[in-house]
Amino acid sequence: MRQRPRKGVLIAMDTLVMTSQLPLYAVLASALAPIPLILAGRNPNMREAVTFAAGFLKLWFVMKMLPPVLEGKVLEYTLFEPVAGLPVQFRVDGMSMLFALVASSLWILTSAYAIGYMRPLKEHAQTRFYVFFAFSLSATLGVAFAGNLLTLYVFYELLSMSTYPLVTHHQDAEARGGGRRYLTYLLATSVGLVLPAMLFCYLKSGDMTFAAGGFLAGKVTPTEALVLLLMFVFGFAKAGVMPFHGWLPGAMVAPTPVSALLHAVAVVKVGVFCILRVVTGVFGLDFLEQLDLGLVVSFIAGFTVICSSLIALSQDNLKRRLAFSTVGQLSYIILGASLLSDLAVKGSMAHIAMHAFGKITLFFCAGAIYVATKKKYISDMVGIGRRMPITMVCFLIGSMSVMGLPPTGGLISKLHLLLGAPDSGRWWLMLFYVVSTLLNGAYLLPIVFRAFFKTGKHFDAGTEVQEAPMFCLVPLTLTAIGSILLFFFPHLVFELASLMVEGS
Amino acid sequence: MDIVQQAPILMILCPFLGAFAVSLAGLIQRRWCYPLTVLFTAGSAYAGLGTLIQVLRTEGGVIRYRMGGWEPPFGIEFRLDALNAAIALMVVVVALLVAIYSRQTVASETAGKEGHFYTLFLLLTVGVLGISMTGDAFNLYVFLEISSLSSYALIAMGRGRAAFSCFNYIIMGTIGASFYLLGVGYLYIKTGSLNMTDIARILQEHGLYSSNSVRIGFLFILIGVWIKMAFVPLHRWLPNAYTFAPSTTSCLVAPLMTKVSIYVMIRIMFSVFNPEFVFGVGPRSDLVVWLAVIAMMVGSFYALAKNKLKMMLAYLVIAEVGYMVGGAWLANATGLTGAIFHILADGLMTLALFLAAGAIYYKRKSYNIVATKGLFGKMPFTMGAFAIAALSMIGIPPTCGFFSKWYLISGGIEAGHWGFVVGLLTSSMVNAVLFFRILERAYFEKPELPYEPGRQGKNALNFVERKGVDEAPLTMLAPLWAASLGLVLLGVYSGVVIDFISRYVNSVGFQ
Amino acid sequence: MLDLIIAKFNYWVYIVLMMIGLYAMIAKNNYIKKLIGMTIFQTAIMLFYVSIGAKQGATIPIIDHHGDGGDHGEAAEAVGHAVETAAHAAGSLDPDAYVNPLPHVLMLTAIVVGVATLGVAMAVVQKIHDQYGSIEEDEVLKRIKL
Amino acid sequence: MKTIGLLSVLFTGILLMIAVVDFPDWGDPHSPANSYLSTHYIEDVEEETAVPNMVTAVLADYRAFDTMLETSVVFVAGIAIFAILRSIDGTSLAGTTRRLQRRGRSKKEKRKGQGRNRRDEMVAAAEREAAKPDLIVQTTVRLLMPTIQLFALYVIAHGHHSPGGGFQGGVILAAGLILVAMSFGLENTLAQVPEKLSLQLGNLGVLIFAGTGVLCLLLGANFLDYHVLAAIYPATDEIMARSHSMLVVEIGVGFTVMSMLYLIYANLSSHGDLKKGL
Repeated sequence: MRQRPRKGVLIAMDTLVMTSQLPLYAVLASALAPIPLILAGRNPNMREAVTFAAGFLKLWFVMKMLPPVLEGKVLEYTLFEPVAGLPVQFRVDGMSMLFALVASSLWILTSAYAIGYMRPLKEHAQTRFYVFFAFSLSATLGVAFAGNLLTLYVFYELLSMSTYPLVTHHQDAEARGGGRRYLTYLLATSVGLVLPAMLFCYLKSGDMTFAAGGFLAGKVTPTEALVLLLMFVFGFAKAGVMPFHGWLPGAMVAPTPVSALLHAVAVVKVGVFCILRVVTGVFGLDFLEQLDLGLVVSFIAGFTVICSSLIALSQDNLKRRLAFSTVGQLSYIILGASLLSDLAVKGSMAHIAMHAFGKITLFFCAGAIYVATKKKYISDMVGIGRRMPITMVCFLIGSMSVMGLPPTGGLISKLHLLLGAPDSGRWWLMLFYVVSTLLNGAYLLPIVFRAFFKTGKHFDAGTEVQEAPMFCLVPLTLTAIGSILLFFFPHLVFELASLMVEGS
Repeated sequence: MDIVQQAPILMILCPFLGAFAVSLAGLIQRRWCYPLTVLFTAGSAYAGLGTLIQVLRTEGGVIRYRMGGWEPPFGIEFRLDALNAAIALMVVVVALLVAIYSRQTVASETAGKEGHFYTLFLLLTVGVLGISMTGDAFNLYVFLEISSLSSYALIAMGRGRAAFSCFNYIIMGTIGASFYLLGVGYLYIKTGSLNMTDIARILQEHGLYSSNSVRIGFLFILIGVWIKMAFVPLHRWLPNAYTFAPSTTSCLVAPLMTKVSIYVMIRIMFSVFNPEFVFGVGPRSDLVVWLAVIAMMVGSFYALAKNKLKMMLAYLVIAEVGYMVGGAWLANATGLTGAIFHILADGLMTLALFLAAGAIYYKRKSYNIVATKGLFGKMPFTMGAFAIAALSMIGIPPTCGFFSKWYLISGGIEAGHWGFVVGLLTSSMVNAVLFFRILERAYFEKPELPYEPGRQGKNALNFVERKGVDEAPLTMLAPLWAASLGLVLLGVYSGVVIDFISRYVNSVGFQ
Repeated sequence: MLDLIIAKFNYWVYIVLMMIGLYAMIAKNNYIKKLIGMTIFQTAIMLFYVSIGAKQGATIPIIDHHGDGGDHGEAAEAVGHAVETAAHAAGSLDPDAYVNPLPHVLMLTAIVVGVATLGVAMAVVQKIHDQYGSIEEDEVLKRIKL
Repeated sequence: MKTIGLLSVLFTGILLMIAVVDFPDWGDPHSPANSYLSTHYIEDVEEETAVPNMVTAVLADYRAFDTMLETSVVFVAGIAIFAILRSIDGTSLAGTTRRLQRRGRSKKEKRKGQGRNRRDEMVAAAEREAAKPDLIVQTTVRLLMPTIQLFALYVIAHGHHSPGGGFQGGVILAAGLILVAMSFGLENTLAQVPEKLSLQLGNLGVLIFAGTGVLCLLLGANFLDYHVLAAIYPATDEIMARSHSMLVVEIGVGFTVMSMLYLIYANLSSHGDLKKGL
């Protein structure tokens, strides 16, 4: 195991690490966007142009970092050093890159979608919406680029705070309840579990920089390691591991673009990303394997996978059903990580991207349906395929990706996860995946089936085609196409994922 | 005159001379008081910056200023090191911000007495500043009394129960100050000196640590400052006194008085005495830490039960005192660093919160929590700053509240005092609930004014609800935002500040 | 034991006074009585300090110019100087001949502070009386509750 | 409350008694307190400051900073009492109470109010009686006043050589004024020495003190380091400059103490409305 250099001097000697301001720019691109956004607040077109500009700027910065990262380099930038020897620092490696690419590319699409969603519905306080949207994207990228546990925690909390106004956008009683739940879960777990765990790590190891072999490896007793691991897994409640998943369905009161980006991509993925980081960077796969701690996490995640799928079956509200589906899919990723085999961890990381495209398509579709027909409940959507064929086709593609059927990207990542189980010597963990895939099918496919082949009270044979506005339709088509493209061109994703795994 | 060398005295002379200038100006034209006060506090802040820079540049990090040119044990000296240079700067910055802020509140709440108000305001600043700068134990007492007397008056100028709560404050404050004086007397009788460094030297050289009277003197000083800082169980005077004071007064008194008492405690514990004595033969240190945990709990949970915004904040001050006392008594360097950093952080946090509360009162004419309903719509800027301060109180990065908690919790873990760690985390959670309740009201509900019995009939204020945004004036918003952004900046640059503080902590000599 | 009491009687006196004052401050119901207690309390501390500075057989801390009494006639001054030179020759003034001036100075400050505090407290009591019509703590509390 | 009081008093008392045991005996000339700083003051005071009264020298020079602040404490008290008692809208608090009492009586306390009525009338009659000028008192005060003031000036000016100084003299001056106020009525006295004037004098006093210090600053020495003032006083060396400056400073203290104590009396005795004293 390579000893991790601790101070900046040593890092500079490491040829793999290069200092670069690009990560900072990428984060700032959206963090500073609120200023022009507020200034342009009275002119909607201007405002949304600003959002797009910031989005493309951000994507551009992220793309610029891609070549060096693919060469195996690590980009580093220290923001400030609040604790001596413990800076708030960006370190961009393959894993960060993967997540950052997904988040920043989907932001642009979501911005477009938001226009199509917010304007027809005449939502209030749209400027505030865009402002906090931009903030949360910055926080997401901050998490993605975080070079150590402290930075991770800082941006994790910022994300919770900046998404609160988005979740409670409607400012009614329902939003209030959902928002309260949201913050209660996230704050209680992060302050109550992650913070002490993090401090304990720091005191034990004197370091916090994510290292390929884990900076905690060999410095804590097995019992301590177990307690810490559990504190982290439950503490990052954004990952929605049961029993701390309650906030996710509650947060579905948000406008759909928020649900789509934040609760299928940014927020929840930040949760699993954090757990992945902790497993790989804090403990290290070898160390966990040595202590045989993967199994505990496997069971927690497996339980969540099955349970949430079962709950999803019984939900009639489309967004809630998708939310529970998300809970399950997140635990896929955690389960994959807990297998501690390279293959499965690679699959986990890839699944972050694959699932993001699939799930965001589904949420976009749900929103589009709401915009076009004001329907929220699945029972009201029977026959809707006649009214909105494109949307429902995309919904099908999204469903397939989530289930892991060809020709969508979901298949590839799921295959890795599935094969990871025997690879780690616990082939019977495959059962979780198999059973839940069946359950996924059971709660997603009937929606599509009924939409096309049945007639309901709202949509019968005579329904004319009337899709949602262009701004809604185009993004969801694009994400659906993206899902398919990822099936044919998954190389980039896996290259980035394996960069991280092979580093160890 | 070498202006750099004289910076420490200029820092205190600005508000001191200013007080009399304002007093005279108030006799001629009351309108001049406000700009003069701002001017003099600004001058003091400028000198404070100079002092800090001087401390940074000096070899060894200690500057001494001899009053009257007399050698220290015979004359009085100002002694500035890494510990109090930062605190003194915090004091003047707080005073400056409150001075800028005070324009409307003073004019509306203490109309006709502006001259007197600002005179007392500046003298309070002098007192607090002096406490944080002086190196003479008796001189500290004089400063303590200046600040106490002016704060009594500033508090008693309030309405309602102000006089009643002020009287309790006077009684408790006098007991506290007298106990301090008595303790200093005990040290004087055993050492024959009043200069803190000199006392420390004599105690060391003559091996006086085992003497009963020195120990009891230490205990009396400790109890004295505990009363002054409202440490549980001696906290009963504080909430009423801070609640019923005029809003400018609470803005000035709440961030400064308790924090400076904590500074005195740290100074006495580690500069006059040493850790070995304090944690060896003094009162049991874990007992004090448990008291601190109780303070956190009492403060947080009582705050939860209050429906007056200022009352709630006052109880939070008590909880925060628990943080700092606990941190200082954890008996390790990390905890002490956390406690000192928290003095700075909490000074700013309390300031921001009280400024916001004052702005809300100015516009809504009520401290009831109900009055915060719908304020995100009415006063978006005030509430935005309030939210940042609230996040800092909860301990969300990158605000400074997070980093001070970081050190305090680390200190707790290091000392193996799990009760303190759990207490701190619980108190953070309670803070979260507390502020979230207010923010939620402000965000979700329609603006509404509470029904207050005193408001009916002839006493009713002519309050007219305006439509749309009804924000506090710029002179109030600017300091409020300065304080809130200061919280973030202090968090971001906490590394630099901690570096500076640890110069002192390292000189303390923990094992 | 008796020795302890006699040799240190000044401390016993101040302790008794201080306890009386402290008790009155905490336990008395009447505000003016509390203030009287406060004054006794502070006076006790002043006594304590001043008694620290006492020296057996010493005089007040004013350098004695042997009866010239502030009269700065030349002759007197010459005598004064002569005496002083003698004193200097013997190794300066005898510190045991004068009581310690420092506690007096300190207590002058404390007295002023005491007066100021008392004055402010009296003003506050007047205000309380104006508001609630009483200076008994329990009655005031009753009126606040109403 | 009584039990808490008793317990805390007992606790404090026991602590204090424990401490007494290892205190030096009373009057011990070699106790640490009497042999360290004090020795220096006693031995060197005349050489360093040319003031034979050590208390004055320590007060106004070695620890002059303390004294300056102490003066401002008196000042704070004066301002504070004014600020607390003076009501905001200009009418006195006492007036408000009286109005409240009258209203209360007319409505609620009608039944039991009669006894009170009679008592009030008696009080009013006594007040009228007391308000009448008393010839004997006034004449005595007229005779005494110059002596009192002269003595006060002596106490201030002779503080270098005998017990005395600014505080003592100031208090005597204030006592004289208070005597006048008591015998001639507060309003009459305020007509002679108005509130505004005494406030100005109070300010002036502290400013004289602080100004001396600032002058030292301007001349390049530390605050209150009087020796540089030799440049200003005619024909003095650095030691005598200290002595002279102490006198200046003491005069400042005298001003503040006199005017502020007088103001405190005026405000306290009249409930802050400055109309009728005791």
